[in-house]
Amino acid sequence: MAEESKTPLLDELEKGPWPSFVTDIKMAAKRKPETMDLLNQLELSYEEKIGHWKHGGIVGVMGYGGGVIGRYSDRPDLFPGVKDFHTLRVNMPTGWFYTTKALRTICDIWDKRGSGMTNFHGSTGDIILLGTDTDQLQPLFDDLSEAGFDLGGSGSDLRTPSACCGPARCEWACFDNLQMCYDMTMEYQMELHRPMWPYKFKFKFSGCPNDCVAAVARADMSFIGTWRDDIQVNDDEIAAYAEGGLDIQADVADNCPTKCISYDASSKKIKIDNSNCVRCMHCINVMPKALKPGKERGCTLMAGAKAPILMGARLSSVIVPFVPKEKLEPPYEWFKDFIDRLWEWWDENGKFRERFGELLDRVGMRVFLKAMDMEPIPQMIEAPRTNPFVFWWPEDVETSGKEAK
Amino acid sequence: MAEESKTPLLDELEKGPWPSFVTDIKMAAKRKPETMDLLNQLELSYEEKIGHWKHGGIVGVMGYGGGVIGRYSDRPDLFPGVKDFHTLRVNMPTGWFYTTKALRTICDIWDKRGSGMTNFHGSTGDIILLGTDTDQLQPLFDDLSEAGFDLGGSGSDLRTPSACCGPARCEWACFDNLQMCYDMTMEYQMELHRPMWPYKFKFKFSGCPNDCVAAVARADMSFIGTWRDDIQVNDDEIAAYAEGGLDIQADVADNCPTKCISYDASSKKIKIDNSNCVRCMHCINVMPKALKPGKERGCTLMAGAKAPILMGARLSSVIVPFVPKEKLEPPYEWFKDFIDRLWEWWDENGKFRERFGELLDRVGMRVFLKAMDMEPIPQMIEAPRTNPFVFWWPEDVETSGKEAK
Amino acid sequence: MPAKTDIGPPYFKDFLPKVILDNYGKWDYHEIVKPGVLMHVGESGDKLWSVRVGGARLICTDRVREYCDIADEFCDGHFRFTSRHNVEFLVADEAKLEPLIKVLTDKGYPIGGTGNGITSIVHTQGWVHCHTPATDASGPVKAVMDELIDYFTGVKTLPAQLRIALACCLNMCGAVHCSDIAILGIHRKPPKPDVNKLPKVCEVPSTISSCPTYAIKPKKLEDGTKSIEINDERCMYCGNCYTMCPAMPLADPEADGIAIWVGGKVSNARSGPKFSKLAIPFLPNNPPRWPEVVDAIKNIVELYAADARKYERVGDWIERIGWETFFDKTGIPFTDMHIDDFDGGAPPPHIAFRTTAQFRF
Amino acid sequence: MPAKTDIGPPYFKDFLPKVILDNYGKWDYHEIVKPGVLMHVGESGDKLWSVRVGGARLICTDRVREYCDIADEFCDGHFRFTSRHNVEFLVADEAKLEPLIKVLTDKGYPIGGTGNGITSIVHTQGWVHCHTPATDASGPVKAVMDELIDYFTGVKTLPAQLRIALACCLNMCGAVHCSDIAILGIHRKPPKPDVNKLPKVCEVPSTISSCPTYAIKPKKLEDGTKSIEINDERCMYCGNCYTMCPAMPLADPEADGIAIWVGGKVSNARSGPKFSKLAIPFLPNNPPRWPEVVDAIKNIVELYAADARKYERVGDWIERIGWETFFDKTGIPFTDMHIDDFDGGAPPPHIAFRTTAQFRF
Ligand code: SRM
Ligand code: SRM
Ligand code: SRM
Ligand code: SRM
Ligand code: SF4
Ligand code: SF4
Ligand code: SF4
Ligand code: SF4
Ligand code: SF4
Ligand code: SF4
Ligand code: SF4
Ligand code: SF4
Repeated sequence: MAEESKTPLLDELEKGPWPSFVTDIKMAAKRKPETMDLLNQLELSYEEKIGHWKHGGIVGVMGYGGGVIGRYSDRPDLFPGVKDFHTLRVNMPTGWFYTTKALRTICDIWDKRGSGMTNFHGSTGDIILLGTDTDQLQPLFDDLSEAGFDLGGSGSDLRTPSACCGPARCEWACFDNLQMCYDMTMEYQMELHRPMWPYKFKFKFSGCPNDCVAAVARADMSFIGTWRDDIQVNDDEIAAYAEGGLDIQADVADNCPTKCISYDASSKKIKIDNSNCVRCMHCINVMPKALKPGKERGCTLMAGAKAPILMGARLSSVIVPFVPKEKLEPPYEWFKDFIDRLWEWWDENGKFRERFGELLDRVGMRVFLKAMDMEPIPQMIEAPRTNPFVFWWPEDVETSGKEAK
Repeated sequence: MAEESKTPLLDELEKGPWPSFVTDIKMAAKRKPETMDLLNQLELSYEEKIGHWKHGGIVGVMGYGGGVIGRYSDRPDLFPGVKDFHTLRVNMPTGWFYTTKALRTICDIWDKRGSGMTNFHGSTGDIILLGTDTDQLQPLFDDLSEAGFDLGGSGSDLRTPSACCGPARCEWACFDNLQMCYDMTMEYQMELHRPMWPYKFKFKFSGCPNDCVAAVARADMSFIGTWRDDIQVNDDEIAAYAEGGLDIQADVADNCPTKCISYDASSKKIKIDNSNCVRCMHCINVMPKALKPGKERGCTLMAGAKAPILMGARLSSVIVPFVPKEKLEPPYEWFKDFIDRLWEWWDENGKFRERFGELLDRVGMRVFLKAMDMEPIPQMIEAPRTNPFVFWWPEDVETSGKEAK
Repeated sequence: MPAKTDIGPPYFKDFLPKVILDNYGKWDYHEIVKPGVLMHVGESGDKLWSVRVGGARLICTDRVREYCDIADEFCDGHFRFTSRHNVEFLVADEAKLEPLIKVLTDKGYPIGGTGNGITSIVHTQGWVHCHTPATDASGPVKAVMDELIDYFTGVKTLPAQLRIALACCLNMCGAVHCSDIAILGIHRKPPKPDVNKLPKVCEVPSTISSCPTYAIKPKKLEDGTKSIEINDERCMYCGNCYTMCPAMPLADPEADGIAIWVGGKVSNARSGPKFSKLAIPFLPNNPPRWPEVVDAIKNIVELYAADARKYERVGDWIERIGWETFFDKTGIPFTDMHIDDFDGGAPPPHIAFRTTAQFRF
Repeated sequence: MPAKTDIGPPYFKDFLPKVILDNYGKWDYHEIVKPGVLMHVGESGDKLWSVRVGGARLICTDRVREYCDIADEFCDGHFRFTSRHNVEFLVADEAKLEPLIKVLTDKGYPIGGTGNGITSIVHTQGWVHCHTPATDASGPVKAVMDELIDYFTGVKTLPAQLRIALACCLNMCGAVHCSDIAILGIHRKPPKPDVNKLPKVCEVPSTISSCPTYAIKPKKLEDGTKSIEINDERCMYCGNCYTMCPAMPLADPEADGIAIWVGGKVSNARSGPKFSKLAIPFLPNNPPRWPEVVDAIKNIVELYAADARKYERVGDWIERIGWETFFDKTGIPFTDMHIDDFDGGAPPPHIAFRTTAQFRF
């Protein structure tokens, strides 16, 4: 008679066509028996509908203030294998491209030092090594470092920057977002590893307005590749799409948000009023062979996104409508100066656990722009204010409102 | 040599094609010399770019708490004619229809008792008798009352209700907004004349969604006439419009906000998907001979509009999507019960100088609906909440969220 | 004998002309016969012409009597005012229509305000009667209408109706918050409290709590009396403290002036009601004719006339072309003032509420 | 020997396959050859096939090694993960494409996630590792994907891409706030503070100030120690106090569960990025397969599939048909929970800020 499973509820999750994490935990547990307690404790949670982890304690590795999430079971009596079960965040290679060699190295180290369970990847983008003992943390880090890997962020620091595959695997990348993501990660190792700000700060780099790393929703500083000249049109390919059966009027022109595309069905030609194009990507997405972003490329800098705690979620909003791609290349002087000043302002003015966007809300764009010595421009707003409660700069009132910046 | 004008700046405003208030003040001053001081004081304001009226004191007529706005000159030395210069708000006839007889009576009384200057009308809708002495107030009121007129609202009371011309002069009135406005004015004379609430409360009645009294922007309780069945279509008149040169596709169908009109140019017929019509009025406005609101008529009750002080302006929002017109007729039982309960809730919960809409914001629709024993419906909102900060009713948590109202 | 109280207004039906009583609720359709002249046709076939005339709103009894004289001659003693303070002469007898128009024209009354143009400016008291204004009302209105009168009389037309309103302070009695173009009197300096007088004429705690931005702080005077002081940096000049307490005047000849707002609307036609948005943060008070204000409005109106599509209200037009294009085309400088930074002024929860009568059942 | 610090991640270019290095920044166009298979063509004419495979994200080292084995066989030892945690096998040699697909299929890996369908669910830790969850993460995700797998593999398609995300508490590590469909773990009861332990393990003032709705008040214990108490009515169960102080647990087996949100998006394609909005305020935690959650999502997806127009994301579709129609068609009851009444949660001033990359220069 086969032994009765101790995890009947979770076993249910091995059924069905989608790959099952339960199967993977069981696989890991075959070689690392302690890991079975992860499943056992989870089964208890499934029975009781409540988690069984205690509030994380402060654990870490020497010289770093972040990168490790402490975690302890609240039933070490039942699940000694996960008594302490800390997570390590390992900075992934930019764009999540790997060699099998590097990955096998990580797997070997992790099998030696931890549970054998991972997340590829965490939702910030790190490699998550899920669950190890307190005393394994330092040796684990040493091994990883030796293998050429380093920790990602946690706590009130710069979080691991991430980027869409960009120029590596996409024809629409408007700047080298992979290179910049890598270079900025290297440039700000100090900020990444040693929490010292009011709260966390995230960078995400998308190569174009399709925003395949969801930068606008998830990064305090969102880089969205874009262009400022005309969309590149290949007339022959347009005609080919039409002949191939694409309804260019309905599928492309009618879906343009500013209706700036006109299509002439007889000549099978399109005309784009580029001054009204808001670079939404739709037409390009539908006809990738015929249309391409313009040649004057760069990115839109947007800032302030975050999850809802405490006052509701924020999306990033436009700070600099266009940074030419030449400024997004080494030595990045413009950007480094910009972000250093931004961080300084945030650090000086932000309250404990106040994200950059929340500070912006609290003190107003006006104050931020003044501190940064930047000009307000209409691209920053959806629409001007509707309330009349304007705070005037006293000096503008003394001179004349008209000349007010 | 002609006497030099004492109001050279204001004289400039007698030039130009638009009727001039300066001319009218001078006309009044011919028969009421004190009124010239109104112009003289205004000239001083024009010179100095600052007003010369003091903060209003409390003046009034016996038995009433409102209807009079006290006003005193801050330069009685220079302008004794307007030393005290109070305004009377006289409740206009609903819809602003007059007989010349009644108007002449008012003019006569006002010439006897006041400055001879008026506003036809104040922006709430009252007849404004602009400027009289403190000791004229009571006799003035007595004369007006004798002539069949009464005061309008001021202070924390029900303000003078107003209505568009509705069924009197418009084919689109979806309920008898004039009659209801009049009846509610009569019903709530107590509330209109004796301030007793946290703040002011306004009723405005528009016969259809064109909202010609701007109820949605200016009334705590906005009545917007509407219908809930199908738009009435006269095919012959549609064809006539088409033959008359109207581009029904471009001018009508393409401007429909939900694109629920389809036009067949060959048969000159339109088809309306009424389930998607949001009753914006556009098609009816453009083709009044061919289209009419449906036959099942009534009004949408919206609430909460106000000017920006203190937290920004509010528009009214949907409270009851459809009140059939039968309920908007004497004896108005449903409405009276509804508004009495609403006022009671506001009165009990509103802070000093908190308008109804502001209270709604502060405590939440949820609390209001519960107090009123009303059901939440999606027509109340633009979109559901985006933040996860839901306040649950403990009883709903105890039973089950699914059955939660 | 004490006056009767609570008699309410006269019954409106007693004031309606016969043709209206006969066709009450039974109108069939209307036409704009020509600018300023509406013809309403009843199901009965009866016709009613309304001739709309612009006026100053701030008028004297003689003016009212003149209206009465005209109405007696042509309208059987009946006329009305509109919700925007125009006069409407109501004619049941077609024969009287043209003679009426002639008399009105001869007397210099502008006829118009119907259809896709500009009608009278809803406005307020200003320096004529109120105690809180940052500008005059009737003066700027007269100056603007002198300039735009062709859009009233129909000499020029617009893509859609364009409603202008003026309010002389942030209380916004002119309800300018939903106008195609709004003229708003604004203060730009904090109140200058008379700290010694204040405790005598006002309640200190309620003065303090009147401020939405907590700019007013308690302060003891030298003699120990409790008074207040103002944290100038937190003040956004709303004037609410002055409404509550006369010892907090904030009018200032140089700091006060006018802001211009655009893109609001009220009707549900096509798009729903929307708020006006800030276009020009400040223009100086320049009596008697406010040339900067007149020019600014003319500039916007003319651009709108040339650039908008048929049936596009100002706000719809701007939303289509984008605010950046609006600022670009008008040449209005974009400033940090345009960017909302008022916390409380942030659309409160009711942003989620449905503020149009547009919905599906 | 102490470890080297601050070495950063390996240089990404060292990990790129040759075809990518050769065509870096010089890709010309792409095609979706079939569901889950992308072909990118370089200006050089070089081609790169990417085969996308769904996974559990919570995987063991053996799984990773299996990926490596496959990549060694077909991809010259290179592969990648996507921003939504799928695996992409990168093939430069067309001859290896079908054999690769066969091996993957044989091993039971779902191939898909491209184009107008559903890709993997971005999600978080849940009961597997976090201390604040109101539900599990991997379990509901597995249950939902089992049901929706046909939309992943391309057996069924949708009008546009549909992104699902899950977060197990309001911290929203899954960033569900901008998803077509979001699954959110929620608490519904106030924390049950251990008032005696609290002063020992937490700072009382910072615990009090952690609450955005001021629901936490100071309270002296009988022995005079300063602790706290909770005003239950003001609590909306955000858990921020628990993040700050372990003595404030708020998990509760019966009160905790899942809310479903709809209509968010991230891309600028056609409409700008938008927030998800509340669709279903609460569904119970029903492990191991959360049938209520699975059904609710299936219901929405199927309705969307049938009713939306081509290229219409969920949010665009709902905006076109109206929220009233959405609730009507889905049969989801509309409740007072749907109506925003969170003050601080009201769109703050930045509602006025431009949150799309859509603008005119
Ligand atoms: C591991 C990860 C979830 C996952 O399963 O992938 C995660 C896990 C935690 N997050 Fe997160 N967050 C993770 C990505 C995110 C993201 C998404 C992103 O970065 O793109 C967000 C939303 C974006 C943002 O930053 O706003 C996110 C928003 C939060 C928040 C709310 C922050 C806010 O300002 O609203 C908290 C609360 C906090 O910081 O106290 C939080 C806190 C936490 C903590 C540390 C719990 C806590 O309160 O201490 C979680 C530890 C879980 C554990 O035991 O392992 N996590 N967290 C993600 C990091 C993995 C990685 O490094 O790759
Ligand atoms: C006379 C009138 C302006 C006019 O020239 O037409 C007027 C004049 C005053 N209004 Fe008003 N309001 C007038 C219609 C309005 C309207 C428009 C409407 O009712 O449709 C509004 C905007 C709608 C609304 O109610 O929000 C309006 C919003 C205010 C406010 C701001 C209220 C708010 O909640 O934001 C105040 C301030 C206050 O109540 O303290 C105010 C206060 C005042 C005071 C009483 C000044 C004060 O602070 O004490 C003004 C007296 C002026 C004077 O000396 O004569 N008035 N006031 C209007 C009344 C005439 C009438 O009865 O027909
Ligand atoms: C007389 C008056 C009602 C009253 O009881 O006094 C009135 C009368 C009519 N309105 Fe109005 N509206 C009147 C103020 C309004 C207002 C309120 C306001 O301006 O403060 C509005 C909302 C304004 C806004 O949206 O900002 C208003 C929005 C409309 C609309 C919607 C137009 C649009 O495209 O947005 C229509 C439909 C149309 O014109 O085609 C309309 C249509 C009409 C019709 C055609 C109704 C009818 O069938 O009789 C009337 C003649 C319109 C014309 O002037 O061309 N009426 N109308 C008001 C005249 C004001 C004036 O003297 O100029
Ligand atoms: C591989 C990946 C980037 C990466 O570095 O990992 C990627 C790759 C591509 N994306 Fe993406 N997107 C990826 C995440 C995203 C995300 C982020 C997310 O989902 O969290 C978004 C924003 C989602 C949103 O709006 O909520 C995203 C929005 C788009 C869009 C816009 C679609 C739309 O209509 O809104 C396109 C254009 C299209 O598909 O036509 C696009 C197009 C593309 C193209 C066609 C770009 C190209 O030319 O190579 C790639 C193949 C698309 C496909 O799967 O059909 N990609 N793409 C990500 C794959 C995730 C996955 O495993 O499923
Ligand atoms: S964001 Fe743009 S550049 Fe980056 S992968 Fe997506 S489509 Fe390509
Ligand atoms: S990118 Fe978008 S806005 Fe620009 S032309 Fe194409 S569809 Fe229109
Ligand atoms: S609101 Fe409607 S019913 Fe009233 S006058 Fe205007 S168009 Fe006619
Ligand atoms: S009333 Fe408006 S929404 Fe309804 S069919 Fe006419 S144009 Fe369309
Ligand atoms: S807007 Fe202000 S200044 Fe003008 S009348 Fe109203 S309260 Fe007085
Ligand atoms: S004007 Fe307004 S903001 Fe300034 S102190 Fe007075 S109440 Fe406060
Ligand atoms: S969403 Fe909440 S419960 Fe889930 S991992 Fe993040 S912090 Fe933990
Ligand atoms: S859960 Fe949130 S709202 Fe409730 S007491 Fe804690 S911090 Fe306050």
